[in-house]
Amino acid sequence: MPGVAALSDAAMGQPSLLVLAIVLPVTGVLLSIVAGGRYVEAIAFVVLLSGLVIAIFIFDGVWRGGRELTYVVGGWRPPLGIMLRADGLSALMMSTMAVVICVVGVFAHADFNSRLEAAETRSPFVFWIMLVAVSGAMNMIFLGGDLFTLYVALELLTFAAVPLVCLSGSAETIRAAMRYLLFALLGSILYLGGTALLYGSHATMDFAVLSQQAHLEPATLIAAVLMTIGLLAKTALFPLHLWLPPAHAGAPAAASAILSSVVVKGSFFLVVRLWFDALPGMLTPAGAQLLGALGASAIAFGSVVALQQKRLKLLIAYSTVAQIGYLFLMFPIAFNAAATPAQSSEALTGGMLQAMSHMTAKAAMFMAAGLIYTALGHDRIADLGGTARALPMTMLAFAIGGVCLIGLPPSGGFLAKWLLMRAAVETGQWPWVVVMLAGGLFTSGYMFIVLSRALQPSGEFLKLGAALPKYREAAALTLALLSLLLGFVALGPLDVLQVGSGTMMAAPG
Amino acid sequence: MTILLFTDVCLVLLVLTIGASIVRARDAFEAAIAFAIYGLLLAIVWVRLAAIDVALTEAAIGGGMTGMLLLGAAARLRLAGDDHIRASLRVRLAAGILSALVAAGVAGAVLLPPEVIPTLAPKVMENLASSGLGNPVAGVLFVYRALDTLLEKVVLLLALLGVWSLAPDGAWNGRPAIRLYARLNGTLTFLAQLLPPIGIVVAIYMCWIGAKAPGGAFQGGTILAAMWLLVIVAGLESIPSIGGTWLRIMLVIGPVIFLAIGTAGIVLANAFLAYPAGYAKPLIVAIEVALTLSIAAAPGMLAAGPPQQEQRQ
Amino acid sequence: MNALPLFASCAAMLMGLGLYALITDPEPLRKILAFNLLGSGVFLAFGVISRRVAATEFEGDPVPQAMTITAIVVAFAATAMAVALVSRLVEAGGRATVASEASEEPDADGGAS
Amino acid sequence: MSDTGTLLMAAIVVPLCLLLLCLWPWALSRMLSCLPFAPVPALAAVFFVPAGSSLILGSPRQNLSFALDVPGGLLLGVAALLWITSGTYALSYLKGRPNQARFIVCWLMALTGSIGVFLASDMMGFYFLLALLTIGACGLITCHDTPRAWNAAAIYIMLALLAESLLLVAFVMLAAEIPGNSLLIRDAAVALSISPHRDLILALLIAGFGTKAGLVPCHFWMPLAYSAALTPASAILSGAVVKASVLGMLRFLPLDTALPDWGTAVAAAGGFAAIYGVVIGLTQREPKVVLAYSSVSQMGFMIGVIGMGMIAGDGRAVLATAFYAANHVLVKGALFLSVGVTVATGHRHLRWMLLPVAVIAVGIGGLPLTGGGLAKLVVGGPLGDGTANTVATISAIATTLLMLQFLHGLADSVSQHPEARPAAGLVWPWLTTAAASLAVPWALFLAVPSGMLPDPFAAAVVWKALWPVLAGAVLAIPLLRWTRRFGHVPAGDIAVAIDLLAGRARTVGKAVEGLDGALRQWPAAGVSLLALAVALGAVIFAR
Repeated sequence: MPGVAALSDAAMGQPSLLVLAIVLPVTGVLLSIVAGGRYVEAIAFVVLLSGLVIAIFIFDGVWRGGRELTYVVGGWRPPLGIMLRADGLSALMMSTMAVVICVVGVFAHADFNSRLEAAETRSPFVFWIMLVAVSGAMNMIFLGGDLFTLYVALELLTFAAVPLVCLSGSAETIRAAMRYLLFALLGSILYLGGTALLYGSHATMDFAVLSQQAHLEPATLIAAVLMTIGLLAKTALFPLHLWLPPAHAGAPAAASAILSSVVVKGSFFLVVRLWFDALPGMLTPAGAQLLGALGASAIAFGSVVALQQKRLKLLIAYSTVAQIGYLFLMFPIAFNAAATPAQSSEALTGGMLQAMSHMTAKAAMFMAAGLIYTALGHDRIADLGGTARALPMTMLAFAIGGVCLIGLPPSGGFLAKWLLMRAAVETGQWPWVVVMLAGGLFTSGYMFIVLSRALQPSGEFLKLGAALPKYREAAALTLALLSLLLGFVALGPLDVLQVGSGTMMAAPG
Repeated sequence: MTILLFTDVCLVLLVLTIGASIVRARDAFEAAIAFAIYGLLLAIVWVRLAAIDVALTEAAIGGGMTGMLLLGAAARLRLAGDDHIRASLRVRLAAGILSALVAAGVAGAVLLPPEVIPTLAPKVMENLASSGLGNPVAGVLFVYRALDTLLEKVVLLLALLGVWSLAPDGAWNGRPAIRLYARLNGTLTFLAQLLPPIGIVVAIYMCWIGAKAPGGAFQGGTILAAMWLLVIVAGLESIPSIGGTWLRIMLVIGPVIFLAIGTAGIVLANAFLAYPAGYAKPLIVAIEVALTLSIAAAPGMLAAGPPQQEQRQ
Repeated sequence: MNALPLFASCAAMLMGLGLYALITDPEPLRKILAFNLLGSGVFLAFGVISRRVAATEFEGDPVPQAMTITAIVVAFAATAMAVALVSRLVEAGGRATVASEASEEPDADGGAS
Repeated sequence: MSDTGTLLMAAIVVPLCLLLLCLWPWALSRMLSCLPFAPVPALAAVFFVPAGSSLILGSPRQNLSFALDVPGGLLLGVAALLWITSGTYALSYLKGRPNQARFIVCWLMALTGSIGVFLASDMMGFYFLLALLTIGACGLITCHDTPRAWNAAAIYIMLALLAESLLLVAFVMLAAEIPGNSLLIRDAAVALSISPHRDLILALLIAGFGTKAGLVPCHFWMPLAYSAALTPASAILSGAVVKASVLGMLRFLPLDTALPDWGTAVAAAGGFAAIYGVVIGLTQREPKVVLAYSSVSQMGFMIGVIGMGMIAGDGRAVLATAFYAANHVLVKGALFLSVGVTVATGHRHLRWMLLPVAVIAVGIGGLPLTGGGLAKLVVGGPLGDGTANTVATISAIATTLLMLQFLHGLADSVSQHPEARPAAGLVWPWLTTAAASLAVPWALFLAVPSGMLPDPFAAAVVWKALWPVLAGAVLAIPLLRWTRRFGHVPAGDIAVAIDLLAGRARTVGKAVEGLDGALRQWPAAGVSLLALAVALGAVIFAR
């Protein structure tokens, strides 16, 4: 009775769920290509919703079990084969991502309704398949335990993301997509070079095996540097952010939401995996300070340029540049010579929480911006007057997203900042504290500009281009509220981040 | 030994010269021609590195397909005639020095092997017998690291979708615009009639032999794709519309069967992508056959580009 | 004496060459060529690493070889997509360039998306 | 949960639930009439919950805890009273005005924050409610929708968030100092006095709370915000909202330990602000601005008292300051409400309006037997007899002057229509507040055991308080005329420097944007990528 066996497996949070999290989106992509046209949306919804259920089961399994779930693909253990792993980090990120992607899917229904027309049309077909592909690629990145498999997953992610950028087909977006693709390819080929060198020194690609074998040795360090730089290029950390603003601002709203909130986290997650899990103890404090300095410059540049923007979507895109900077502040804090394992793990927890908050908040903000664009026919900040009255739910979603980015309680952004700052204070690293605070002030600056424009009455009667379905506003608001309430994970699930986290974090927090 | 070393030195110098000429070439078209030659030379390097499977792949895909793709694009863009501003000397100097530094770092890492050379080769060989395969590379691709191979097929499909997504809105479900040479060149038509049967036989052989000797789904599929493109370019057969059911089925059949067998492994062999004892070889051959079909379709369509408005005739 | 260091240096030099061209060449199509050059350098590094085991009873390590095959296919897919983007950009009337749009007035394309 | 716990919880949860109900448009459209009732549970809690009771929400390890102590309860009670009367006042004030929905939402936000801050006993909760209070207050300032209001709101929110950032660092440092996982403010204050980073934390706390309390030189948001806000909003902003920072100082600063250096600095800053506020206020004409400058001065005075307490390590300063602040809550509230009433009054009826205003206003200067007189009496102990006492006397004289100036301005602002009468919905809440501002301090004075205080009826005591007021009144006649001629300092005095800074910042912003554009060129980005690779390699190899 295979069906029954699989069912009982699922109920118990068994490891085969890990495979299912990857097989399902792949099946969805293949099926969509054949079934085509009118069925892609339905297939996407089935896949994304089951993905959410699977992610929740995996999370539950990791949390309750208190240890990581592993699955040996093909029955061949590493180093020969490939192992999938779900530890606390991946389980929490996966669940957040699954929620975000589902809600964005609901939001996108109006823009990419594939059932309306009899014949298959371009943008719905591409959008839904790529959405499913993004979820599959991200699951692979979260669960993968093998550096080369992760290379393929990264490419999967890039190839799913690039068409999303130029979905509208205008010359402007195609140019943005080309910049994105070329720079991402440069990044991934450097990453690949790193994996080659690592294999040359250790004959394995598996994190766990590597973390036991890797020792200070030139080839390993060079490999790690190449991989890190490649991943930074794909994450668009300042000053490698050349592709991000045009790509994220030009895409359709639902696509921007996915690109900004989910896609950049893929390569970021691998940077974390690389230094925390695969090569623990290899990152020198000076190296970590360099990453932190880049993060700090990202915050400064991204925020100041965001303040100058005249268009809402570009402002949000630059805010992403700044927020990516925050993610890298955890490195100098965690890899400080003075940091105890507990403090390092506090910094890691803060950083990952920041990633999750940004995921939810930024998706909500892009969706809100998209709704404003749909309703007004433009997104010029100077002409937003009266929007708050016309679209209260949308503006509320935008504002709450902003509260999370600023880091006001009880949002996830606040908790993340609290944890990061606490670890920084305990290890005596003042500059990062100042950077975090200044970033928050800048963020509140551009949020205030947008909100004050939107709250002011419009000069003439505000003409709404299109009536917005309530469910779209609700989708944006849902994610915004999620980001606001993410601070409450401190009351419990936050501990899950400690589950199975690398050797470096061995000490209980 | 010394003669071999001498040829190696010559080979490397040639590769580097051609590589440099790609960079130095006056225009993209020249560079693309140089690249096609470069691809073939690289295949020889791979033979010298005793990696016949890679050499075949490099020749078929790295040199052949990619070269063709770039040549075609360069020819088309030549007419567009864009004037590009070159980077300033200072930037070029900085880029040159930094590239050299990075290359030196990589060279250092590759040139200084660890004292005990770590390898998985013994483990691969040890376990290869149980799968019934003779070719260790195929063993890695379809047994130990089958997940990579499966995902890579999906990557290929996504890239194809990405290319298609560039179609103008009205042209969805149209046919890719590929240049036809039928009237210009009678020999092409002749070749297109002569070569495919041979090509198909070679491809089937490649695919079959892949299990025990160098060769396999990729190389076989690429040859099929080349034959197919030849027939299309010669105007003997029209390129299918991207909405065609058969094309879509062709595209996914390989990954679907791969996935199906892999999923069946969860139940039958207790792990995803594991094969039941004793059935490994026939299953892998089945996967390879299906993949050959898909690979014939995917790179061919990738090379053909996005669909265009129906403008022929 | 074997030729392995030779190929190793060749791989590194190709990588350097590819990096340089990718950064300095303004033409997108030639950037794509440069990317392939860079890629082939990385693949050769895999090849050298695979060949290192020739000192023992094996011809070469099949694992890096298999990875190279996978990577070559991925690089081909990437090239195809990039080429399609460049071609489409030329057709759409935009200049085929990756130059930053910063020189243009950011407000000018307000209605573009 | 015990009854006291339920009541404590209701004090916070009721306004919070009303706030959440505003998400429902139907409820929002009917919410206005609920505003006066939202603070009622808080007032009830002050009466029925014994001091020292606490409430813990959440798991034992991670939680929010609330408690009612004497200074907190004192302020909570009067603040709740002001919230009730101002809410009632708002009912009729808002009729026919735009932006009602925004007003209601922000009002409830600020209310929740204001009540919560007085009750919060852990740092997380305190910070959260303070942030809620800030956002609500900022929204209240904008309700006029004039450029002036938005400008004021921008300045307010920036300063407030800056202050809160400083506080956040202080809280994080305190959390790191406290042994164990406790986040209780009580433990934080203990940890502070023995912390190796004591000076830094103290500086952060004083700067943070000081900015939020309008301590010079970060006072300029006050005149801008209070004059731009709607009248009931100004009343609660100046009355209830700023007191959160005074309470914050009382809670966090270690007043039981003598810290002469810090105490002198704080006392000097407070004393300077007490005089500075009055001096600038004298140059103002608009009644709301005059009141705002009086608030600057009064808040400075309270901070001065805290500083004196720090010098001596005198714990009595806590209760004394809380008492002074409580009096100020009602007095300032009543005065701001009177501005709205007067505007609607014709000069026929002006006399009856001005009389209670005059009594309360001059009371701030310390008129014996008023709340202000009692407050001065209570803080007399911590102030001592030295320089501080002199400053207090000068401040009392000057404040009397300022209040006469205010009355003058108020009389000028009457309705054009000589027969106009204000709506009863405005008058009654205002009169209630005015009455409370006279009666409640007496009740508190008698109810709260405040140690050995001199008899307020003793002749010497009365004279000591009376003569500065009389002096002020005498001086008023020539001086008010003189200041008229002296000229006019723009409201928010040093805020004009902000415009200058903004211009500079715009230039910097443009420069950064240009640099960003240059860095986003392909060759530049490529070179930075390689440079980063080399740099990262270098720092990783250099072990």
